[in-house]
Amino acid sequence: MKTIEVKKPSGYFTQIGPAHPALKEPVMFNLDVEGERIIKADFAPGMSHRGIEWMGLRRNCIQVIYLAERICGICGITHSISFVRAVEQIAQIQVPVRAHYIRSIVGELERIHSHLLWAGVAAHELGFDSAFYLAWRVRENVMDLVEYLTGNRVHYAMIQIGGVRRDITREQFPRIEESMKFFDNAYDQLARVFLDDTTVQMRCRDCGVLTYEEARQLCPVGPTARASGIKKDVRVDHPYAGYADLDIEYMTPDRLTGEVRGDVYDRIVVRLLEVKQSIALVRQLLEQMPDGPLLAIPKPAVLLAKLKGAAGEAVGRHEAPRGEVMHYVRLEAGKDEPVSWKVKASSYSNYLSWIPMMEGEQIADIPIIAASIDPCISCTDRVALVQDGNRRVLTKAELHRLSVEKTRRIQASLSAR
Amino acid sequence: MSVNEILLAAGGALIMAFFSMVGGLWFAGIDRVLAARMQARIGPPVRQPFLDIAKLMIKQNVVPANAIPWLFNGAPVVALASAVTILLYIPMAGIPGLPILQGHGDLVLIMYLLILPALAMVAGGLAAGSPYATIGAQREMVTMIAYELPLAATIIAFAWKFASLGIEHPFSLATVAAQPVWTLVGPVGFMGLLLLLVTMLLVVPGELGRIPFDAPEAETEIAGGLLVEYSGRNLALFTLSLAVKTIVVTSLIVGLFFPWNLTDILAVACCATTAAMINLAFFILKLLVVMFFSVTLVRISVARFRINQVVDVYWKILGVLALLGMFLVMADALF
Amino acid sequence: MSTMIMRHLPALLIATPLFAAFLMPLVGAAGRWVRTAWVFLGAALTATVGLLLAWQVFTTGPVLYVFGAGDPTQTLPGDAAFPIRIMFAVDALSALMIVIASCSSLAITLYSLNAEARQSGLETFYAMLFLLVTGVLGMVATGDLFNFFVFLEISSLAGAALVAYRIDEGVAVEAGLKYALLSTVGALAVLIAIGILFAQYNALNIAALASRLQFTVLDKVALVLLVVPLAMKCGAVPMHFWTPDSYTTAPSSVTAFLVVSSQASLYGLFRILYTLYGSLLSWATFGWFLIILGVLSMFIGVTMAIPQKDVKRLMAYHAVSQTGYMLLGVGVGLAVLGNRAALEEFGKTAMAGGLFHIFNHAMYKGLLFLTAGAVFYRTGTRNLNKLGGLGHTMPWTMVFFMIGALAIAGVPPFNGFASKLLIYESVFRFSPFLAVVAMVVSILTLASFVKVFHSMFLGARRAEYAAAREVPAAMWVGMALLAVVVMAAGLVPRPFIDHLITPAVNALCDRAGYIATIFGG
Amino acid sequence: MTFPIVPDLLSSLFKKPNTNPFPAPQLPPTVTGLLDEVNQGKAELNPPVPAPERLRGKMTYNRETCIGCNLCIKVCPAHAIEAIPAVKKVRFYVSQCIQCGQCTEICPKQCLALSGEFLNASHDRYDRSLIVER
Amino acid sequence: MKLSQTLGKSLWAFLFNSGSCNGCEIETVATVTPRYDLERFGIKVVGSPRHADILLISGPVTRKMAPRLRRVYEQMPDPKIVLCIGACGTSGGAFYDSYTLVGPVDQVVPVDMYVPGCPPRPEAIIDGVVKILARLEAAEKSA
Amino acid sequence: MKLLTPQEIADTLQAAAGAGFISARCTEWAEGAKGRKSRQVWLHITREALLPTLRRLADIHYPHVSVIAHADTGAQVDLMYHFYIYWGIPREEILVTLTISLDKSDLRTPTITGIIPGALTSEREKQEMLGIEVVDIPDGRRLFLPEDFPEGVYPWRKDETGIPPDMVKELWATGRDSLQLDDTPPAPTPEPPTA
Ligand code: SF4
Ligand code: SF4
Ligand code: SF4
Ligand code: SF4
Ligand code: SF4
Ligand code: SF4
Ligand code: SF4
Ligand code: SF4
Repeated sequence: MKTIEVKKPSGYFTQIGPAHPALKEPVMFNLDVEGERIIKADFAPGMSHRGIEWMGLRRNCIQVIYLAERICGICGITHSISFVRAVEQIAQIQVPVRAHYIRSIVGELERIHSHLLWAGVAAHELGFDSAFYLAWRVRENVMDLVEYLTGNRVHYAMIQIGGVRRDITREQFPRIEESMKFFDNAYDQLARVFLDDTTVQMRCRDCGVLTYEEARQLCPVGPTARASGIKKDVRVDHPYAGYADLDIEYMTPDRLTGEVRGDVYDRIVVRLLEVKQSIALVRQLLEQMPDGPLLAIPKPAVLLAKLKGAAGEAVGRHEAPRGEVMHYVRLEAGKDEPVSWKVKASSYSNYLSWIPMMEGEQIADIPIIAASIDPCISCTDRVALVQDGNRRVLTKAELHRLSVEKTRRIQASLSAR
Repeated sequence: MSVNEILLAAGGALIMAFFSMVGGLWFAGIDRVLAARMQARIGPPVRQPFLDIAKLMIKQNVVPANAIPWLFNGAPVVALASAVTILLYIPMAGIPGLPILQGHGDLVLIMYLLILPALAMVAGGLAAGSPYATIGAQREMVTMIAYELPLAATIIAFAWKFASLGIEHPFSLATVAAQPVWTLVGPVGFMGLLLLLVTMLLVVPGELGRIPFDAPEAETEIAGGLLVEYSGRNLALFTLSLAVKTIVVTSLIVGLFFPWNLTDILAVACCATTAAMINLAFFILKLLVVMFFSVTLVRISVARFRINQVVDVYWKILGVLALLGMFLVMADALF
Repeated sequence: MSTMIMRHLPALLIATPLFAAFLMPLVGAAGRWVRTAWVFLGAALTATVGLLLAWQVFTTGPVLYVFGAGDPTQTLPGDAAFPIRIMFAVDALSALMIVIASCSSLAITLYSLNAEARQSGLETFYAMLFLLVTGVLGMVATGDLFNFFVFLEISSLAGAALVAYRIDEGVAVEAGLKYALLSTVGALAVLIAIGILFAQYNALNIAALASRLQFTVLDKVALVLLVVPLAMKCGAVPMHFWTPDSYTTAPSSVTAFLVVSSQASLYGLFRILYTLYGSLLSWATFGWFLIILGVLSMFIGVTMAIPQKDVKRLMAYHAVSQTGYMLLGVGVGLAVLGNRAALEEFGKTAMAGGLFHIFNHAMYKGLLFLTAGAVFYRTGTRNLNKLGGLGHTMPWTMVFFMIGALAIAGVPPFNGFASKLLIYESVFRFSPFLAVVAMVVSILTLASFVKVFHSMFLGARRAEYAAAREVPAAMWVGMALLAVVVMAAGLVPRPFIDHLITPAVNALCDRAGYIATIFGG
Repeated sequence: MTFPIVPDLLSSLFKKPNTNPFPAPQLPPTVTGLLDEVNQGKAELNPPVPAPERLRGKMTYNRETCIGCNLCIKVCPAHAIEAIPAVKKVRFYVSQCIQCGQCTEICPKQCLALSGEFLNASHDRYDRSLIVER
Repeated sequence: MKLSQTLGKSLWAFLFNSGSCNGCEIETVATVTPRYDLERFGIKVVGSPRHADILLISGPVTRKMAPRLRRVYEQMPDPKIVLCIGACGTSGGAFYDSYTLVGPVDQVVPVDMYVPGCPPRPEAIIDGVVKILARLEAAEKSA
Repeated sequence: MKLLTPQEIADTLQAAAGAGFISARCTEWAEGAKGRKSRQVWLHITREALLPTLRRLADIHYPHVSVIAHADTGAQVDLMYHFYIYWGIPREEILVTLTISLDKSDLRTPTITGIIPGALTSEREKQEMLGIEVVDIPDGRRLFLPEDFPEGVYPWRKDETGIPPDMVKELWATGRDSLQLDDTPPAPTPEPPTA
């Protein structure tokens, strides 16, 4: 059928910043396409570069927690856990075990909500809105639970250096168990809708493949890596928080399908399996949670004083829904604010995998492939075929010049306002 | 045609245009409400499409700099006008005087007229000069090619059946209405017709650019595709033309496959006006049922196809099904 | 006077363009305006004569004309010795072809007045163009096989010269040579066939031959030698390979007329199958032969066309594809020629569709080539990848192109739809699958032209074509003329079918009638 | 070919929708008219999804007990608190507050709390209702 | 022109993320899902600014996104409405000072309604929309 | 595969770094009730020793590169290359950090993408954010910063090439200065309820 498609002359240059009514961090794709096929893919992130690390060097450690939380609104707890773990190691603060468990519980609830959110977005990218609505309808349950436990649906503000700020009390357990029951059922339904549907399979099987070898070299993390058969999961590899006491398994697609293909479908499989895994983990954590205090240093003012005296460097990590997040922190004595703070978000590690995934696929696959690593893209720049009529391939230098000019022009007009 | 006839036809066409737009929007509203309900939502009020059109009419009508204005603005008008025109050829519920252009066109003409609204959208999309719209227009063209095969096979199969029985005007819808095709075939032909029915039900979403065949408009891929640059009145006209087209294709299916009238089935005897009213109501009900199964239910229960999959589905699956159906209808004569 | 003219119309039909051609070098020396006036006059007169003759045929029946006889309408003396005189036998089919050639030649000549004005050597150009017209008119008007060969040669040589006319382009010369070579080889085959027939039956007159033919082995050889070159000349797959080259390199006005000349070959093909061999043939076999040629041409033509980057090359492949429709329609007619019921029920409709398509194709394809020429005239390129945004500056050309494109794609209410409708609605009775193929090819054609339309006319204005303007008046008129015919034949096809096509169909079926006309029976 | 969502869709047709009809199931003929009626007690709005006890909404501030120690300002990650040195009090900008609640924890006098009020939209981000001073 | 009569009953929304943390973006998307279902008010999320009546902006407007935000706003046909969702778009929120932010949103495009919160609950966003409708009606009455 | 202890790894890498070795330390950190420990190896080496050491590390187990962290220490910029080895073996993963210090007069470092292609993102970021030249980097374009971001300004540097104060926009201040607030304003008018 290829021959009678109405083809565009080959080699025209397209920029896609998917204008999604759906989510996430703006990213722009630069593509060479022939007809509907992608010859070469490149991307330009940084649309939402807010200079968070730089801001962090101007705030004290407690303020940085909330800044870290707002690196990403999907995992409201990931970055704060990572950051405080680094600080705790530097200041040698021993966190109460109960606090570790609470951190892990919230972390797993977050994984459930994030994976459901992702499933919905992926379905929406496929034009499968009923599945999107279904996933998000189910997700509201965990959102309610999280709000009930933390007081906010997104940025939980649960984490404090040296522990957690709010308890999960015995009275709250039944409500949690009720949700877990709900998700047991919901999982079956979601798995059927997402894994058995013919059209989903048509769109996702063997689309956007990342092989094991590519994955090893490009170092993606989380479900993106695991769907390609890379067994990597901070919760398993690296004993921390409540997870240190559990025996957790790597979730790879072969557990369900018996094979690893590394395609979009496998990424769906991995995430669904992880939802199920998270339900079990929450139950285990609740069961094993010891009593005890919540904070090593209950008074924030005292904590600030102690941190002022701490010095050294450390790395804090957490397995976010999208994979490993890691914060490198360096403190110096006598300073309220960190002297160095490097954030590595999960998508940061996963971006590069887009290139092998996209090349050779079709324009129509861009949204689902882009979404399959669960980045945070939401692009509002619309496809702009570059310049007069779409047939010129611009060189990189030209493109750069053009964009500089354009940005300047617009900014001039902005400042003139 | 005499002058009188022409005037009558013109008046009839205007009335038809009005009712088809109102009906089309009402259908669109029902479609949205049903879809919402199935997705466990309350959904908009049924009159929402009317409100949308009213809103679009007061909005600014932007013509992009790269567009060729008369083509860009003309395309929506052509789309709507041609969609309405098709209706003038389709008989409805055996109501006397309908279709207005009875005897002037037949199935093949309708099939080709069906191209026009889509073609107007393609022209408008291309005229917009925007890359998304261009991709969308190309995809629309490919989709049109794709569903043409099953559509053509179905129509030819019908005509063949009638012609082989020596019935005059095998391509006329009036012929089908007079003799429901199901009554003319044996079991083998019946199977064939079932296949053709399934095919046609799935040609509908393609004709209307609905999921899973909405690659030309795919919102998450190309942000509305064809229509990306349209706004205001032009967008309203395109929306209307799609609404009218919904009536057109569902009427076509009803006309081909379910031409029975309620009065005939129940053999009620009543005055002509009452009969017409009853039949019209029944006809609308049939349209709604067809729309529910071929548009609403389909569009919310599957994922969108890639454009090459659209072609594969229409040619390799539905095309083969339709040809098989045609073959069975032909083979039926041997038994 | 007027009766005099009416009596000698067939002679004038050839004489007018021939005269215009021969005096061209002389007139050309008299300056540009005189030359232009002469060309215009020649074209207008030729067209008038052609249309008058056709009118005469349609109103009063076939016209027979014998050059050199005391009474030019006198028929052959009984079964006298072989006729040496040139004899024209213009029946309704020929008349249809004459109408086509007249209309196109007028529009095209008008168009070329502006389009070619910038070239040198115009005298030769116009002389050749008139010769081409002469050849084509002769081919369709003659009732004599040898004359047919002669006119075929005339049109071929003039055609070759015109293809190679832009000598500055190396490819043009090559294409011209190719065209000449193929035509010559083809013509040679025709000549041999004629020789074979003459040797056996001592006759060259089609009617005479038809009445005497025994269908010996040699006759069969002759049949092949006639059919193959003519199929090639009309551009049917698998002998279509020459079309893209010649159609592309020739100046657009010439290309538009080459289409007509190809159709004259098609006419020859039909004449030979229906009239010359007629009842001797196994109709089903030859019908299927035409049908298969047709379906192949349709499908292969369109699939080859879609990826083309050169507008005219693309259009050339579409010409191949459209020829397929004509072959299909007429082929179905031929296949059921022996079955009177089927013939009446759908065979004649199919033939009408095929013949009507010949007419329509000449009009819209001519129009399309002219618009391509107009674009080339203003931009200097035919490359679709380089063109764009011309809709802003050449709106009329764009409209004409749209009309042509919608017509070739068979979109109602343009003329392509009218003839295709006849084909669809009859062919399906013969074999439903053929109708489905025909419909699908039609939509593919549409897709291809939408793409071309977009590439040439839409999109942002381009800096390199900022100077492009609408075409000059004569070109405009030439295109408008064809566009009007295209619209008219689409909006009200009935009169065209009733008065032009149906008589032609009847003439084609009525072999005995043709023979009788000539023998005055 | 399987379409596992279809049974769910069809059965939903006969179930109550999942939607919480806040503030009204669909748009009233006029919004202002409805609000007027609500004010006059003639109509009622549907409530939002019940907010949990811990919900962190709009700031409340007890100006009387505040001692102006400015500790809240030191930890506020959003620059939402402004000192009023003249009276040794503070002022909160609700449109800037990110509801982290850190200030309420550090405040030595417990004069701060986050209420459950969260419907704070306004056309002016410095609307008086969005500046908490007492 | 009966603005609110027609405009307010069929607001088509375009979502724009100007560099938010996604929190607000997600809560905005949540408003179209079954629990909240904005479509019952005739609000539909569209993929092209040309079709949009209301722009839902989240994020503090990064340097890279500012020109794009401006362009999207300009592409929207009149009349148009802007809703700014979340603390960081309203006033910077947690990102109150930076070298790469040019916000808040009202420094780039005019804003008609702010929804504070980090992020606001979906109902708070609905509340913002309803308040806009009320204002539209009020404006129409006074006109 | 025989798993090396952190100390053995440190020793092996020290040998690989040879003269480029500066210092090494191994740390542990336990969380949870069972006191299971996570382990880290920190190695300070010179720039020249980076590639040989990394190659040796890759021989032990193909490392997953996490990120290249940084710190501006005044006269120097420290780069911390964070790698994990023994990933995929429950609880055995070890974080290996190779620190190099670059003088501000000579901010150059070799690319490690030849060994681990996945480090590209981080290296591009170091170029634009710190003004470090990554020698032989396969793709040296900017990543996060806008195209029109001024040349020679590096956000993560704390010296004169860092962000100049006039580039910093105080978003919170927008419009606040124009507020007419006296210090004891009247009680806020209650918002008419919409809901
Ligand atoms: S994490 Fe990176 S991209 Fe995000 S704000 Fe910080 S420097 Fe920018
Ligand atoms: S990037 Fe990852 S860790 Fe950060 S917020 Fe998003 S999902 Fe969470
Ligand atoms: S990649 Fe992660 S941290 Fe970065 S913007 Fe996306 S969600 Fe936020
Ligand atoms: S709640 Fe947080 S953001 Fe709000 S004022 Fe208090 S410290 Fe600041
Ligand atoms: S911390 Fe409490 S007492 Fe101190 S200034 Fe803030 S509100 Fe007042
Ligand atoms: S004792 Fe507490 S309230 Fe008093 S000044 Fe110190 S920190 Fe502030
Ligand atoms: S203003 Fe708030 S909701 Fe809107 S984008 Fe910014 S942070 Fe997100
Ligand atoms: S207001 Fe808060 S939740 Fe919303 S985008 Fe900004 S930081 Fe994220």
